[in-house]
Amino acid sequence: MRIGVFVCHCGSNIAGTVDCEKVAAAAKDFPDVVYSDDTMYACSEPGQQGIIEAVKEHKLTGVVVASCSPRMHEPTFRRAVERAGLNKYMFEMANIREHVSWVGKDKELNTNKAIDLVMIAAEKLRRDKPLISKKFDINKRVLIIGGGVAGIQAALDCADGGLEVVLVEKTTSIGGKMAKLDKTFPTVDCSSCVLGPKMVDVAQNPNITLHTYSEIEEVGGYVGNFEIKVKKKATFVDWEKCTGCGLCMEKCPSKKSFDYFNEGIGTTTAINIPFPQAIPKKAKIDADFCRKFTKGKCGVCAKICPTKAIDFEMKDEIITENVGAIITATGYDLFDFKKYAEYGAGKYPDVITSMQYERLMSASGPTTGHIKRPSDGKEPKNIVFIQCVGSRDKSVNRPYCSGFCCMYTAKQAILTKDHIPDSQSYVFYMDIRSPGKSYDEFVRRGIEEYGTEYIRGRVAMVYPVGDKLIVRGADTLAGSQVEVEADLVVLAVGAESAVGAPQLAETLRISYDTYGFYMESHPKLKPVETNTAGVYLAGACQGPKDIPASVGQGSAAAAKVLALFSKDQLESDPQTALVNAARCIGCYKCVETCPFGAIKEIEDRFGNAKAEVIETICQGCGLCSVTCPQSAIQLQHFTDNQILSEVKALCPSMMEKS
Amino acid sequence: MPVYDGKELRIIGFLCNWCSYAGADTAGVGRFQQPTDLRIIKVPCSGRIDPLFILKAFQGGADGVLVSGCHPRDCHYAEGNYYARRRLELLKRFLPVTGIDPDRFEYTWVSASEAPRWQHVVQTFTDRIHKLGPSPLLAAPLTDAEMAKLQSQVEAGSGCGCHK
Amino acid sequence: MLLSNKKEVVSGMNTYKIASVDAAFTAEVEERSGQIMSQCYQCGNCTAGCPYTFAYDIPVNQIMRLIQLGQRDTVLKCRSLWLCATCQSCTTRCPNNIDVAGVMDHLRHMAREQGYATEKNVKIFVDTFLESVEKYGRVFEMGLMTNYVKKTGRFWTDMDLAPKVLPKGKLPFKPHPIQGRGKIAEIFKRFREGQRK
Amino acid sequence: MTTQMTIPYYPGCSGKGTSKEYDLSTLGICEALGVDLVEIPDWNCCGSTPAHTVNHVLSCALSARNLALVSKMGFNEVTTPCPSCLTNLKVAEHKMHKESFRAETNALLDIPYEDDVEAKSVLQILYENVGTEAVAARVKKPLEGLRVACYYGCIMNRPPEVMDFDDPEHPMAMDHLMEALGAEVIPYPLKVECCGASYGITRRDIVSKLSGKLLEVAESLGVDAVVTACPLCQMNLDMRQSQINTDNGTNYNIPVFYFTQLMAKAFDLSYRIQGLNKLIVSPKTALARIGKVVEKPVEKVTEEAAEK
Ligand SMILES: Cc1cc2nc3c(=O)[nH]c(=O)nc-3n(C[C@H](O)[C@H](O)[C@H](O)COP(=O)(O)OP(=O)(O)OC[C@H]3O[C@@H](n4cnc5c(N)ncnc54)[C@H](O)[C@@H]3O)c2cc1C
Ligand SMILES: Cc1cc2nc3c(=O)[nH]c(=O)nc-3n(C[C@H](O)[C@H](O)[C@H](O)COP(=O)(O)OP(=O)(O)OC[C@H]3O[C@@H](n4cnc5c(N)ncnc54)[C@H](O)[C@@H]3O)c2cc1C
Ligand code: SF4
Ligand code: SF4
Ligand code: SF4
Ligand code: SF4
Ligand code: SF4
Ligand code: SF4
Ligand code: SF4
Ligand code: SF4
Repeated sequence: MRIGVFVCHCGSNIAGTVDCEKVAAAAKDFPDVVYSDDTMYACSEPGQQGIIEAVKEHKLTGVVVASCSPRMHEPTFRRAVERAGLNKYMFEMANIREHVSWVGKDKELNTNKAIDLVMIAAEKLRRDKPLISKKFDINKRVLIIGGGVAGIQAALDCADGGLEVVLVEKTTSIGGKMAKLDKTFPTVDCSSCVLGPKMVDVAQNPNITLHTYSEIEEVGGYVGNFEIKVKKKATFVDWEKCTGCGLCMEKCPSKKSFDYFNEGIGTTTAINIPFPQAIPKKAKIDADFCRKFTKGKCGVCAKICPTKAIDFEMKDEIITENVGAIITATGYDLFDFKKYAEYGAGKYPDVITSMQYERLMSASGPTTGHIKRPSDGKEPKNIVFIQCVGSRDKSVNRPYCSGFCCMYTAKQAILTKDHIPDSQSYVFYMDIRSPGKSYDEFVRRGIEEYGTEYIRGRVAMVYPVGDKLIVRGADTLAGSQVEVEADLVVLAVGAESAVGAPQLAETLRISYDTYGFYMESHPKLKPVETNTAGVYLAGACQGPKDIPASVGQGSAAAAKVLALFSKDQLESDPQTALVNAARCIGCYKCVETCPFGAIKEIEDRFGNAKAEVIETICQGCGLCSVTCPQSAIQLQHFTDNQILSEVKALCPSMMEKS
Repeated sequence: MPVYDGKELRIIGFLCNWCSYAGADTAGVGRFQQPTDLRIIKVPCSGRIDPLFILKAFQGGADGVLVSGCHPRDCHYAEGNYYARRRLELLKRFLPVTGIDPDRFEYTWVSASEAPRWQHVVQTFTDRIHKLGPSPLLAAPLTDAEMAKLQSQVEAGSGCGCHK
Repeated sequence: MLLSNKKEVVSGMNTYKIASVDAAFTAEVEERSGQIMSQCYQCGNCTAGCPYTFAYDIPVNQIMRLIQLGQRDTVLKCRSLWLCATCQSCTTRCPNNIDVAGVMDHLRHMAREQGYATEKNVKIFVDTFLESVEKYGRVFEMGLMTNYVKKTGRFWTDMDLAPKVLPKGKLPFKPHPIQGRGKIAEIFKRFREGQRK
Repeated sequence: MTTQMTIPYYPGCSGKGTSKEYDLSTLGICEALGVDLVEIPDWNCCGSTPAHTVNHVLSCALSARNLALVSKMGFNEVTTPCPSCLTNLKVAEHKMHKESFRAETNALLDIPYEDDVEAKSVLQILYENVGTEAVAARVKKPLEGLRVACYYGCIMNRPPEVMDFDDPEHPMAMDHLMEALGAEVIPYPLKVECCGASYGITRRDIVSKLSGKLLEVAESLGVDAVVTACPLCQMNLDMRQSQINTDNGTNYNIPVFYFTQLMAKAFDLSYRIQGLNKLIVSPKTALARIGKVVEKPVEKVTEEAAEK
């Protein structure tokens, strides 16, 4: 074998703390290494060209690049190696940047470590074999989970691109948080005027299949061929028959049901359509409040319904959808404000959340857009907004900034002045975060034209005296304590990951961070991809995001899926398990172990029991290799031999013996 | 950040590609400084790690072996790390039989986002190995025959969940 | 409507020289209190909740800031230190879980060690209280008052209360020393010896 | 339905002086409820706030001596009515988990403190070990008609990591006990605000301002009385009420009870145990309300609204 080694400087990123020339020189003495050099930027066009030329000139049969993490540039170099005429698996990478130069300052120690890492890469490469990918057909349908604005955008873009779309939404209507908003920053246009038409488009687009009040139960398969089990939860109304006439809502006697859409401001009926613009506009019975379910008698809706749509016997139903790609757009949820006992949250009725305030301002809300405070229905004059409630607060385990609350508060203060001209808004803030196009100008307008009073400091407590709420905070710029007598206190509650987000991530086999937000494949270069092929992200499920950013990501994810589906076939990853039939004794321990059911029980032509791997299903985890008592099933590119060669390279005494 | 200047020990890490290797990358990107002793071998999944690899490493004179994978429930391959956990727990209990101090071996879970945690793991494990000093086995490494015997013992372990 | 805004006019700004940053002071406060000063992001919650802000010369969040800036003298000479009642409002509500009340306590210790006492009467009261404990093992409230008045040379401000309180028999005129009072005196003695070392 | 338990008792210095009635009523009601309080023999002063503002080792040594005495009695629990004493006992216990600190502290003591002794307030014992049901069962003369605000003081529940009892912002234990007596509890928003502590002597202006605020809000709620669990709070609000009135130009006349006094009253224990004659602001008018249920004026509105 003829190995070439290329050691990258990455400008000063590596060369700053690693002696790259020395590493290259040391590599010259490794077995089979016939060429070794250092290079300024290996991934740049001249860098790659240098590798290709060296392969040709020195008749190299394998290449080691010592540079950044393979998670960054392995595909880049594999392509380069392929262009040089080699099989792309005759390539190994030594990570001397993320694992060496960036985490240690001692140049000598770093250099030694880099040499070791190059050595194990070269040793493994000596045992690498060319692998050939197989092609397989893809199912050009896409599943989108979550029908907020991000999911809606992704669905429409995919459908426009000619794909069949399956949109699964947990609640009975699509629209997400945006459907609840009154007006949106920075243009202050009416939320439902912007979103409404898009929702209707979803309903009317023949390429989109909508499953609302549904959740993902199970995900099987792999990129190109996923098999999804969707649970359609029982609504107790036959949606084929329901016309959304709303007669049932008028007559239902259970009028004190919790109104989720209105965030508990006001109540609704047990059978309800959450809001007039709901898509689909269908009724659902809330069994927690329906008298038929809680007390065993009523059935008024069943009698009144002109289409006889009510079905108290309805059961959850599981359906199967086959798709080739998945976009998750499950959004976010809001911090439970009751954790702020010092603000009397959940205790004093006039201390409310920002989302409740949106509903109070909305023309379609329970007060038809008249701002009335919950306690006595009076119009508030002094309104205090408290920022960073459940954000940037380590004591409640939410150290991150929720990103959009500064902006929506600026908006809410401006709208408050529009609604109640003789009102005064106060905003207690720590920093104003408004880094978007026209955003800061918007905040300034609130201050300069609408007279919003910004007070720099947190609030320590809120307490009622008479029918007022005393807000006691600090003005750190003036260096003093400050008290405001408020009629209404609005808490800018932060965003947290959607309820059930970690469980869904586990079902999808994607990663999530400590707070339940989904992990992108690379924070800068792959912001909508995940580490699982064929699964993409859009919107606030990846981290708090406002509407423009969520929509942008929805479109980006759709573009990714369209690009994926632009080919008719995909190449399978050949790093799969392979059975050496001669050693296999047919014990089928591997079959039991494989989490993906990728191993078949077969008989060879003598009728002996053997195992066989279905390449397109095998995910390459290697569990079977460890299980097999005969070492008969080996994960290609990560065989026992290959891994042990790396171990040996690091252990001198073994080197001596072998 | 103490770096063990001039007297590095031989520590081998087996890291799964999806969580811990990515976590070590994230630590690099965040410049979370670490002692330099550790050398990382990438495997697709912690479930790919055969206890044999670890024994071989010790046999070859490694002073410490660290395994790190995805948190339970967070495995890219659904359940690989459950297998890993069973096997590695068993190995840990078997190590004394081999004369290897079980403190020289550790397995842990670090996700792709947990850069500070990775730094902490590397720091504390390296500290621990330095407290134990160089592996005494270097003087008299196990023979391959002894090795084979040991491996069969591990495999035959009563109620061994790892090779079910 | 802003109800109360303590200082009508914010007292003029001072110039502090970056060169005067005494990192050793910051480190000492961190070491003694076990709190990490850089974690304070100056949200002002401590000041907002502190019932004594109105009486402080420097609000507590600014004390935290001045520690970050290593302003030893300004901090140790401020009157606020002597007025903090350890009510724990700041500690309970700090979003960064900083034990602010604990920091104030440690600053008081440091101020005392350096001989600062900007609220003299508070210091005298504390000293008198502890003398009483040292002497009798328990506080002798009547004696405490008398000694305090003696030391401050101030007329007893609570004289108006005397006719109301005394007949209730709640203030014994004689101390109730404990049998082990020698032991308490020894605690103080050993403590002082330890301090000297 | 009485709980039988024995627990060492630390009365605190003020219990033997300015808060005598707290001490007496505590002992009285505990006996009535089957809780046997055994005073720690030869206990010493915990040093209150002055000690810990001077030095933590000294302060903890004073409390550790008391804890060691409890150990010597063969107990691992102690109770005290006073929140200030409670804090010192708990902090000493808490800090001495650290080896070096423990060694430093024990070096000041004759008998080192080596065990773990948990301190609990009398309020906590009554609420958790006895329970509101047993309290209600013992009531002979319910306090119906008496409208009270429960005021806990700043350090009874804070910081929560150390005190580890009840909600640090809206504690409810005393409220529930008062309800068990039949009293009408008006939610009091300043339950944990500081009253001015011991600055009455050195900085009377501070106490007048802070305690004045407490009385102002209590009066605005239309309560008949304030109920406390802290000798210092009680003293500031009761004994200094006339000073507060002078300094602030107000005219409050709100009696301030220890919660144990009202329990003794409802249990119909002896006058000596109730100790009502020790109060400075006369409780006569307030107590006359008992039995006369009146309409609620203010609170009703918001509660109904909350339901909506
Ligand atoms: C008070 C307030 C005011 C705001 N005002 C503005 C503004 O003026 N301008 C602006 O740009 N932004 C504003 N925002 C931010 C805005 O709400 C978000 O940017 C936007 O909603 C994000 O869209 P999304 O689709 O990612 O998530 P979401 O709107 O949260 O939608 C997610 C959807 O997924 C569904 N879902 C969740 N989990 C599952 C599951 N497991 N299976 C199936 N479905 C699931 C949910 O039911 C929901 O329908 C505001 C936010 C708040 C709190
Ligand atoms: C000092 C500094 C530090 C930064 N650090 C970071 C950081 O650490 N992390 C981060 O995320 N972001 C950072 N940024 C921001 C980052 O630079 C931008 O986000 C990013 O470069 C935007 O990429 P772009 O492709 O949109 O624009 P650009 O990088 O500006 O690329 C536009 C390209 O178009 C070309 N072009 C312009 N006009 C024409 C024309 N008429 N015809 C043809 N070609 C044209 C230009 O020559 C240029 O090559 C930093 C910015 C600055 C100023
Ligand atoms: S290959 Fe990696 S290390 Fe080298 S220049 Fe490119 S990014 Fe940097
Ligand atoms: S369930 Fe019947 S009554 Fe109700 S909206 Fe549907 S069609 Fe109308
Ligand atoms: S059966 Fe249930 S949903 Fe229907 S009208 Fe009666 S209460 Fe309402
Ligand atoms: S966006 Fe503003 S209000 Fe929201 S968490 Fe960030 S700083 Fe706080
Ligand atoms: S475990 Fe090994 S021997 Fe057994 S069936 Fe599978 S491949 Fe064959
Ligand atoms: S590597 Fe083995 S266990 Fe893993 S998916 Fe492939 S066949 Fe199944
Ligand atoms: S509350 Fe905490 S973070 Fe905020 S200013 Fe005070 S000490 Fe700093
Ligand atoms: S502990 Fe001291 S500084 Fe903190 S709030 Fe109370 S009085 Fe103010």
